[in-house]
Amino acid sequence: MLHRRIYQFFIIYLLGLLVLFSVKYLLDLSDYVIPGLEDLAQTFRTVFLRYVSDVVDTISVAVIGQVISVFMAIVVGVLGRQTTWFGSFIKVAAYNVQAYPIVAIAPIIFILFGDGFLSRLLIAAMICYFPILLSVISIMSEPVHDIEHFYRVTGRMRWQLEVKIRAFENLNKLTTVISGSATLAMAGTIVAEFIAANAGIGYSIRIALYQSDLAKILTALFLIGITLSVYQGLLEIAGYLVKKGWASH
Amino acid sequence: MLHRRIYQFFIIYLLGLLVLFSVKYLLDLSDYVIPGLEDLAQTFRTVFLRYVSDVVDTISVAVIGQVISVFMAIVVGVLGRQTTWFGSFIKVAAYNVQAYPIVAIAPIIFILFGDGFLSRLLIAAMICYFPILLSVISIMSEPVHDIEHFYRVTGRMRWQLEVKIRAFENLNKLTTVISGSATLAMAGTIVAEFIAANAGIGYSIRIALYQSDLAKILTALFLIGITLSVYQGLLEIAGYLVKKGWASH
Amino acid sequence: MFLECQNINFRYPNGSMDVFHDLSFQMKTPGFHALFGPSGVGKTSLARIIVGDFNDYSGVVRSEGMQNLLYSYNLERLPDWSSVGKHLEKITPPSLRDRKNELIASFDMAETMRLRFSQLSLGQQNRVNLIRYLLQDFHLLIMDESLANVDERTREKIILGIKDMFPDTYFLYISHNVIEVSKFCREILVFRNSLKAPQVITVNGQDHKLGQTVSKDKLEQTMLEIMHAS
Amino acid sequence: MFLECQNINFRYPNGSMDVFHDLSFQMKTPGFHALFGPSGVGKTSLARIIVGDFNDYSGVVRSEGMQNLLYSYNLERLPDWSSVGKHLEKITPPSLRDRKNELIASFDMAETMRLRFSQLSLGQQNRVNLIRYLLQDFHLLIMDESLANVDERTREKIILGIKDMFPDTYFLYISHNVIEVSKFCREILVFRNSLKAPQVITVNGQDHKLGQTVSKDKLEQTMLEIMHAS
Amino acid sequence: SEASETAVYRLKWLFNASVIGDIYADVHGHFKARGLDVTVKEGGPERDAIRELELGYAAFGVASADQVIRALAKGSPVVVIAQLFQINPLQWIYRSENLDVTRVEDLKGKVVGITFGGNDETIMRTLMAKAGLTEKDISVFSVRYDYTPFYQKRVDVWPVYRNSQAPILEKKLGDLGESVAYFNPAAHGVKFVANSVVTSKRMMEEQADVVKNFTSALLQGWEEALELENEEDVLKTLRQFDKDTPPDIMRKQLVITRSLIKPFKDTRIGMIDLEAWQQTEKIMLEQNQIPSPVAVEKVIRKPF
Ligand SMILES: Nc1ncnc2c1ncn2[C@@H]1O[C@H](COP(=O)(O)OP(=O)(O)OP(=O)(O)O)[C@@H](O)[C@H]1O
Ligand SMILES: Nc1ncnc2c1ncn2[C@@H]1O[C@H](COP(=O)(O)OP(=O)(O)OP(=O)(O)O)[C@@H](O)[C@H]1O
Ligand SMILES: [Mg+2]
Ligand SMILES: [Mg+2]
Repeated sequence: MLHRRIYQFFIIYLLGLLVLFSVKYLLDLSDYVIPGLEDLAQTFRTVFLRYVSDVVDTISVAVIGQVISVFMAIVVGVLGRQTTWFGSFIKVAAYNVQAYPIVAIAPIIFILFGDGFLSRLLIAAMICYFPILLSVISIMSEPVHDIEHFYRVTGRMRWQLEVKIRAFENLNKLTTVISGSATLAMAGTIVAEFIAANAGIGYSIRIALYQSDLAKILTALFLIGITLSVYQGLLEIAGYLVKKGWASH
Repeated sequence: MLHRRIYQFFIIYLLGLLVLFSVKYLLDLSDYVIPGLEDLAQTFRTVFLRYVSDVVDTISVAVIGQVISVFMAIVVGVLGRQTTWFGSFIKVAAYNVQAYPIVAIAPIIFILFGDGFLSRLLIAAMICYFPILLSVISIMSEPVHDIEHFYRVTGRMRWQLEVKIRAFENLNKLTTVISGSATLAMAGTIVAEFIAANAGIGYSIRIALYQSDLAKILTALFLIGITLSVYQGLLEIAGYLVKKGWASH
Repeated sequence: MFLECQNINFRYPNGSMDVFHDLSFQMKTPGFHALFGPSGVGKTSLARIIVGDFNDYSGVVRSEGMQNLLYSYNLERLPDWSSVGKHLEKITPPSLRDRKNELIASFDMAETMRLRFSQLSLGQQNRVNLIRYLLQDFHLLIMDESLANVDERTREKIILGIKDMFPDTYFLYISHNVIEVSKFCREILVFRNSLKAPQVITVNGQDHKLGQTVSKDKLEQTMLEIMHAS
Repeated sequence: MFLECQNINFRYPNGSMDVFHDLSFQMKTPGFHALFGPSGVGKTSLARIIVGDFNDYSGVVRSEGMQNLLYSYNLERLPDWSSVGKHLEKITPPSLRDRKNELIASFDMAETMRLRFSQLSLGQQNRVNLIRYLLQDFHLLIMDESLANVDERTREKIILGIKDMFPDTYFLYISHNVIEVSKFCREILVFRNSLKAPQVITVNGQDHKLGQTVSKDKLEQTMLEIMHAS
Repeated sequence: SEASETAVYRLKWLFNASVIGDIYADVHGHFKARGLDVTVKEGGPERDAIRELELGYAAFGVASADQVIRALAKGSPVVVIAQLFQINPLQWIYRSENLDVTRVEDLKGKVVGITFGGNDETIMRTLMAKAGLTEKDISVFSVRYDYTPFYQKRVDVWPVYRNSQAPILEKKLGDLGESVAYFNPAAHGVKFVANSVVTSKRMMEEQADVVKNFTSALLQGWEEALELENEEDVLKTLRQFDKDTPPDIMRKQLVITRSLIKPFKDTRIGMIDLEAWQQTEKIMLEQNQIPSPVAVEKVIRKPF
């Protein structure tokens, strides 16, 4: 499963390069628009080690960001699952946070939280949490009648139990979405670094962009992709284990 | 439902302002850091009309972007639902697209698609599609045994039917996610405008940021929020009608 | 303690025909009663009207002295995250521990307690679901085909056990088995289609109890009465 | 055309006891046959082994001359996006149009055709599901409690109808009703628990058909045989 | 003394040659020598030193003149204590083979890159107004951060920072045999002040000596960083902070930075060009970027 993900990523990356190089040669674009293969290889060798450590830095923040996001999404999803005034209010609030482009509220975040680790983490989590939230809300607001009936009519239904039942019945969906959201945590962290940090691959990408160095960006994309494939694969394995552990004995 | 969303948005926005103003008066900050009420009102009056037309511009792109996203997500989700090599390949590809911060691949997009409407739409759709995709994949890869059994054992199962069954059984979840993704389409469009466009509210936000004009940004956020609440509310109503129309006679 | 329905009229919001037309009946003594009638006649609908699941009917449903009316049906499931034994433990008040073990034994379910719900056969699922309802505090329990997928011998044992353990409680047993209904139930509400008046006719059953013998003749007479009623 | 199982041994991957131990039987003539036995004994499991749903059993399942083995069960649902009538239309080959109408009539389902599946009563759901299987091309159809929630009178009509329409096909009917099984089935595989050998005993039923009369004595004898077997 | 004052110094942009003096002062202990414990923090597009001054996240910072003037217009208690760039590094690059912009009028009919909302827009508009050009005379291209449109020759003149991006572009084009030239607004009478060092009024009043010590340490750092004989050492220092710029480019960046910060031998680094500040304010007023005059000269504290 894991190594399949990795070599599939290789195929995709190579396909991407192929498209770029085709465009380059078809339109006869110069090396400064799209770098040549040699240039790319050269850049790759030069920045490889440094970028690897940047990506490691980024992924560690992403992991924390994802944990926070999942937590936030579950809290908000559980609160917002009800069709009550309060539930809908929470939902409107949660949706609004997402609607604002992060760059627009970044100044406000910096004002309120300073420019430390906290702001960065918050930005990463804000980008990542929403898709999980959508799924959590959609799952949490749909009753599983055949199971819930008993608890409801006997007055045993507590919100914890309701959440547990719906989560369990949709375990596959939840694990798919949560492991899929790794991607968003990574993207979120990179954006946060891009805006605010002075470390991580997002920061390196900003510099490369600033220097208009597409070869460096392609290298960064390669490293991000491969790291993510591994992380994603590991999460899927973890999700599989959770399902196995919870669902059967 | 719709007007509830709107006044709930007002409450949230006012709460946000309250926090900002509290910070302002507690720390005795100048209008430059956090604009005063007067300044805000003044800015509001000045830019209101212009920003309204910007937001209208943005939302119309967002609507198209969302339609494309939903379409993309469904296509990819349907292809990626299988546990085959191809399914997993599609998934890896789809996930990778998302992992890369849009700013990093924007130059490549501009090279491939020029910097007109198409690139903007693509960027908006790329930001919006992923969360829908996650839900679609998670729904599409889970069989509904009690319904599918018959079609499977009688050799009548086609992928269209499988997709139809799973979509129908999860109609609530799908409509929640799709109408929720309006938010993402809006955010995606604003980001695209921020990066690339010279129209739309994202573009206006960029200028306001250059000028460190928080009052303008707050005005923009207000208009974005209220427009989104309306759009979101309309989508929910549409979702409700779809459910009613498809599910009962 | 009694249960009474007066002139119930009911139609599903999107249905085209009345399910009930001026349906009335009374049930004044506790015991094991039945709802009987052809498939589609409205047994489930009436059950849900009685427990208050629907409220767009006209007429009066009165239940005096009954606070807890429970409705159980055969498609219910237990969550699969722990064994059915653990689930039963969890929903059993401490004072009913012994009752729980008694029920498990009388339902022939001792061996399946360590399994999860999804690992049970259909009839086992039916039984474990019914057990948990019997461990609740109730004055009336409606069993909507709750034992439909259990074999006859076990079913008999279960019904006799329940009657023995809960002599003063109301049960409404929905089943398609005439013999069973005639043999074990006290009053049998026989449903006819909504065009006939009255829509239900009450037939007295044999109310067979543990340790008694049943008169074959009387049983056949009850069955005949039911046949005629419907 | 025949169906045979030889020395089937089977245990669920996470089960602790064998469901089948050296189970063998043969079924050489087409007709309406039954699987009978207490709840939890393994009827459903055997059915699914026969149609090939499981493959971690030992022993041999042979079905000569039977290409299409279908398994249907009582919890199946039809999609709710159109009326059950439309669904039936859709899955009926043009050549079987008349058969479809015949079935709908014989199943007493004409009036419910314009409803959606979720608007049907349980017994109606059972029936419409069975109808669609009968419109398929099959040599063996297993009906796992497919009529469990239908009233006896309708059930009888249905069974007689099926036997009349499909004289040369194999049916395996899973039911908990001794009388019914004894009366309508040709061969009855009576299951005993996996510690007894042989695990199944074949009892011949009365194989009652449309227009025939049943001898009460013979029926009782069959029922007795079944009781003794299990 | 041992009891050192801690202070955060927030830069405007990323670590690169254009902030070498700031880094140099830190690395070579000029702050420490004056009893200050200064943390130099990178800037970025989303950073605003003036806000941080007010919020107390920073004690000193770098801000562009238009930022300062805007902040003043909104009542921010900001004070300018030194002007780093004597010549605004924001200029327009163009390919010199088929274009020669000696007068503003030469832009007529050309595709001109402008960052809407950015300083370059303000400057270009001022230039055009001076030369009597209107929007109809040129075609404006909305600039974003990547240079592809310029590479692809879809845009004729493109705004760049002369001392950071320009050498990179120049090299890229040079590799393929293309030569470039720059259009410098200052040469056409528009002096729009760029980066300067700022602090808060409160710092000025309550910790005047800290401000004084900071300023002199910083300017010493800049002086030394731009000394020709220190060049190798300076580049070495810079490489520790900026790992992405190739050495040859970095050297060019340094040379250009020197020419913008210390254009003449006798320029004292940090010197404030009051007239340029006033012109900047006037331009902003004319373009309605501020509602009324702010009298920028009142908040300027000459460093010496
Ligand atoms: N949601 C619904 N909408 C419309 N009609 C319905 C709905 N549910 C049930 N009906 C109809 O109401 C009638 C009574 O249904 P009900 O389920 O009460 O029957 P029942 O007596 O319980 O039958 P069974 O023995 O088959 O379970 C049926 O004819 C059915 O078609
Ligand atoms: N997935 C499973 N895992 C473990 N054990 C199982 C599983 N499914 C069924 N069993 C066990 O296997 C035995 C046979 O089950 P099966 O469903 O075949 O019984 P059945 O004869 O169909 O009973 P019923 O009449 O109640 O439907 C039961 O004792 C059951 O507990
Ligand atoms: Mg019913
Ligand atoms: Mg079974």
